[in-house]
Amino acid sequence: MAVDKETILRISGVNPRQCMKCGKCSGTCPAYNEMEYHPHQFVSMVENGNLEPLLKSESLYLCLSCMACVQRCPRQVAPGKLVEAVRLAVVRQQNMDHLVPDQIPAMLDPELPQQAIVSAFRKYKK
Amino acid sequence: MQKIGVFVCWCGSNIAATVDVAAVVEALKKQPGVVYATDYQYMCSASGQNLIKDAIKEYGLTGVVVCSCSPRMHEATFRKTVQAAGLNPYMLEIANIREQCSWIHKDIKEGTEKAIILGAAAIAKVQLNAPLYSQTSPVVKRALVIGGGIAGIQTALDIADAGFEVDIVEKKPTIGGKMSQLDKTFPTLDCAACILTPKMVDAGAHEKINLYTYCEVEKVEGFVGNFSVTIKQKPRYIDATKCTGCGACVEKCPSKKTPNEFNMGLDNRTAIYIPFAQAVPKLAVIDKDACIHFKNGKCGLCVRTCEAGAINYDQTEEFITREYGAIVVATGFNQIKPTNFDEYLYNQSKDVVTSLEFERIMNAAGPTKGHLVRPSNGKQPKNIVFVQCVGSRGTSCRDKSYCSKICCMYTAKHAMLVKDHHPEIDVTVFYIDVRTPGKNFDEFYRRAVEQYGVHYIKGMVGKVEEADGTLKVQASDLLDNRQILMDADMVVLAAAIEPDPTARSIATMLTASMDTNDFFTEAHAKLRPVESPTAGIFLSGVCQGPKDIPETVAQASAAAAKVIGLLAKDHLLCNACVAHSDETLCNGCSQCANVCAYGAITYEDRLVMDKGVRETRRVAVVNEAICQGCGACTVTCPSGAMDLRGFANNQIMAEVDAICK
Amino acid sequence: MQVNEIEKKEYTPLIVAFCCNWCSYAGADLAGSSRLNYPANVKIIRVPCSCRVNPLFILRAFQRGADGVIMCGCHPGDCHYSTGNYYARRRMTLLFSMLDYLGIERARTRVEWVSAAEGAKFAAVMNEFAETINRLGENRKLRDLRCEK
Amino acid sequence: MREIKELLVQKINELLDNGTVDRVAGWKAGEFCYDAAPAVFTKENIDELLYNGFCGANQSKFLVNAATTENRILALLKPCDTYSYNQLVKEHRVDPSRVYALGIPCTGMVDVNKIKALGITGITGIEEDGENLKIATIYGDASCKKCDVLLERCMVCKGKNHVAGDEMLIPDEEAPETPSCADRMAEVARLEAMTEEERFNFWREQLSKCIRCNACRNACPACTCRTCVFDNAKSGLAAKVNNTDFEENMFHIIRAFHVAGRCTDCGECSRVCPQNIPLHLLNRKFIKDINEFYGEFQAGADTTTKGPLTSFTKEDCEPSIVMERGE
Repeated sequence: MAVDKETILRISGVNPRQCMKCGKCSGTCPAYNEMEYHPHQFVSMVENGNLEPLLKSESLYLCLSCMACVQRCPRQVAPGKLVEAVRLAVVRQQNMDHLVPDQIPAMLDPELPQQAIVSAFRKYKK
Repeated sequence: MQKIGVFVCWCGSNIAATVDVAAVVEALKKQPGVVYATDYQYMCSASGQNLIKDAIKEYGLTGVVVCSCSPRMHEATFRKTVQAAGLNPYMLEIANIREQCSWIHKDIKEGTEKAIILGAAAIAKVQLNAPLYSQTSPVVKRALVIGGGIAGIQTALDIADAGFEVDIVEKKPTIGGKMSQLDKTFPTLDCAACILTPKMVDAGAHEKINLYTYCEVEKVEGFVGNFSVTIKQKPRYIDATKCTGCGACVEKCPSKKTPNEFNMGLDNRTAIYIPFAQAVPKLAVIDKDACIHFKNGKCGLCVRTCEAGAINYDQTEEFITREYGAIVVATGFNQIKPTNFDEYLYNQSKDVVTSLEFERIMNAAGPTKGHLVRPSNGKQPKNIVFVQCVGSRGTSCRDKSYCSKICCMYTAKHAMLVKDHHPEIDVTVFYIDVRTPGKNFDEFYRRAVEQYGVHYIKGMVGKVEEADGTLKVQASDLLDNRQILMDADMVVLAAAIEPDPTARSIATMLTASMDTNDFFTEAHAKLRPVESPTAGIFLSGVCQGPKDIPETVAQASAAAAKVIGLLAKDHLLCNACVAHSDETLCNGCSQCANVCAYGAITYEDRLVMDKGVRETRRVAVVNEAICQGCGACTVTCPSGAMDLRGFANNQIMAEVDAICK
Repeated sequence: MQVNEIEKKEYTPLIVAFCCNWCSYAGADLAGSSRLNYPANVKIIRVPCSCRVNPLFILRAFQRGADGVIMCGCHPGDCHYSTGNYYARRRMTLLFSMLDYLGIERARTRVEWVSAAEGAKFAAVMNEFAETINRLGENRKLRDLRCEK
Repeated sequence: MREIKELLVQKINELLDNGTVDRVAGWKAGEFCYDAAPAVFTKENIDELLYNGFCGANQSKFLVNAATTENRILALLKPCDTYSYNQLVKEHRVDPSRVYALGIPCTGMVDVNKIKALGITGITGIEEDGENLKIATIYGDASCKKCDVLLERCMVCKGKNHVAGDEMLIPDEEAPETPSCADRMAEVARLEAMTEEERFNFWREQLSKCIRCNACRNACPACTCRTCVFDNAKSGLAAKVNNTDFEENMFHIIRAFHVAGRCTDCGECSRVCPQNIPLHLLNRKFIKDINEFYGEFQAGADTTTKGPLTSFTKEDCEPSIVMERGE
């Protein structure tokens, strides 16, 4: 796959070099245990250009986009935006092969958090 | 026409890498008045300076231009050099081709071209230089220390021991500062009070030290050697000459609901109070806002109780004006209240405390008499979590950008003290980095880990929640790559420290500069760390930047040494670059006197010979010992009678012309 | 390298910056020691205080070929001489307003307060000012034709 | 006016006779009656004193050199002249103990150029007639509306009250009303509203007329330097002529700046300019800015208040206000 670090940085607008590796993002993440790669690892792996494992990882779709990590990061690195950017990079590569809003069922489980619906749009809407 | 020598410094590769020094020498040789030009690797070295001295003698130079680093760095050095060779020190100009040329440009052609222009401007200026001579001004042999914490106390003691009078101005009712609130001190674990209170007593009893407690600096005028400071004495409503500090009034006072500042608001105090048992001076003070008498004119219990008759409700603010030769700033710090950090539940849970609050809980003289209990229920905690770097090292608006420096060590101390008293309590420290540069510091931290079994986990706490009377701490363990959710009975936040909020207004009064974090700026980051760039203003303690007690005390003594050096002189050499008025041009209009901040300009009737006429005229006269050389008067003067030596109108215009060629 | 190789090619604007010794000149030094770039056509003249800057100097710079003139001093309230920059602020406000009134491009003159700690701000200000002057091009309205080479 | 003149002569004689003063600074007719120029009179030639609608010249400046003797000199000050007088006293250029300042009323001075522009020539006298002026000429009598021919200064008169004076010829309350028929800042505002290019062209056209005769400087009551910077070889500015456009600009910018905050807006600069350059618009620009930026200020209103350029407030606007003002 031809996704490079610059693309991710451009999409996300994040500068991972600002990270001081405090791990508050992972400390705060509600989906931590579901994710193979945790928020702080996203930051470090993008910075190191180690994108292959991330692009393939299920973790991309397990992030709730709750943005708690973005809000609490003391260095304003915004790991959530990086996750989002990697996800977008994958989605864009899939050549429009993704959900459109119409495909989201009209009736949803009332227990489903609002955030998840918004997340679905974020993930699948171009 | 001057005979000018030009000396171009390589500064190793600092200049030579981006400026072709040989080309600069060649180009400047052709400038009018230049009789000699050369380059050398390090002009400021002994051999470089000798090169200048030799050339002055050999070529009979009357003016010298050194193309080197900033004049703020070595102007004084080279002035001494030319003086040693018999020239007036003010026959020197520096072209700043390092900070303002080689260091900011990468292209050698660009750098060389600019260096030549800067050199030419300096040559144009030195053409018009004239020998200048300094006046002297007497030094008032008394120092003022602003702030009575450990920094201020140490500075004052050292100055006083050298035989000079010192006044300490402290805004609180007692000296002692933050250190008086601490329990034990790292890395030796000796008790803060045991080492501080003797110094407080010494300061209070020293015949050369005068304490102005419950006072604030109101106004500062003057300049190095001759400051005039107005101090505001806030009313204590207690006659300090009568109060014995017996505390009977405190016992009787019925207003008991004011949060006790000394215990970080963890318990309450009365309206009339003595801050703490070892306070110096040990005097009661009435908190007017809490006192019943000031609310409704009744009560008066303290008056009836006080056998010494020291209570005086009619006291008002008093202003004292004194002269000082030097001023030391020791305004200290505060720990931030982490109220903006909702994720740590500081606002919601009593069991989430700052480290300074924890310090009071641990202190035998504190609100819990030293018993380690949870503020919420008074029971001993089973497990305690420490969170480091709260509000430090961040870039968002709620964070301080700097490292608060002391938190790693005091957190290790807290962890160790908890374990020492109660080995059964589980102690966990969440850290980002453990920073222990200092003598015996890393050993101290390792003892916490190895000997006391404190759990150190690398990773920041993400959030704290409260459930069923305990705190749930969620964090990541970056080394084990797992997320932790653990119970804690108490969470201690190592909140950032910040300069005292009063420092900003004091800096303005002193015209001492501050950085963006409101720490005082030092005159040179490495070589003049205890002096402010404003002459006669010195820095002691955390007001200059975060530091621990040993460093604070070291800096306090260093500042004292600088002050003693200043006060030991009877006279100071004044600035030679002062204003002067051409009496034949002066209209006597007084506009210059209106803008002079120092009152250095007076008007005299003088016999003046102008255009062949001799007449008595009212003309401006500059007191050269008082003039600081700002130049405000020179621009105000419409006739151009007022000019500034060293920065004369024609000199600056010559520089403009050279640059714009 | 030969000096005569260094010759002016196309037009590069010339900017004269008057910096007070205590704050802005030190800020410029800090920009230097932090290795923060700003254009080489910015030339600094050191004055003890912003209140030393005579309107004459500014006109003189334009006369001799400067394309932009900027004055930097301590932030109001932080003047080393207590009050110098307050006077400078009034003088420059009125002078710049007058130049504007005479139809001189107002963006050619500027005042910025730069403290000794603001090296980054100094570099940023100079970069931005140089860009503004680049956009305005050569100063023709306030130049003395005799000074043209 | 005639009654005032009679009162004035009576008062002057009284002051000369009782030894209060030994000289009088007043106006004297030149070759033509409208050429009234400042002059110093003694008992011997006091009957040559003139006071009519052409006596616009500001007396106060001449006191700088005239009021230097033991004996006091009588200064005849119109209401607006007292502002300049105060400013000079404030700057210690005139010693008030050597002057006997007599406040005299004024109902507006005329600009002879404006009368001539109406086609009235050969003027031999002038008399007020309500809102009109009766003008005697060698070709017979003519008349015109007063407000059409007033001096610029009088169009925006500061009022009938004197702000200084040892004595008033008649109390200000009883003095005749003064004219005021224009907005002082209208022309400045009009220029400000122009585009930069238009303003530049306007001033180039005006200032390029300057022949550097120095009349503006010599008449200006604020320009009292013993040696002007433009005459001082050491200042780096000295020049006898304007060699280039730049020097034309430079001379007038620096002159306006030197009197900024001190200029009372007496308008002498424009009145005496032989090239009719509206120099007062430069001074008024400074006055307008000062009033807008730092609060209303009238130079010479008293002898103690510090001027706007020798004072400040911590809350003063930043110079960037110039940039922020709309084009």
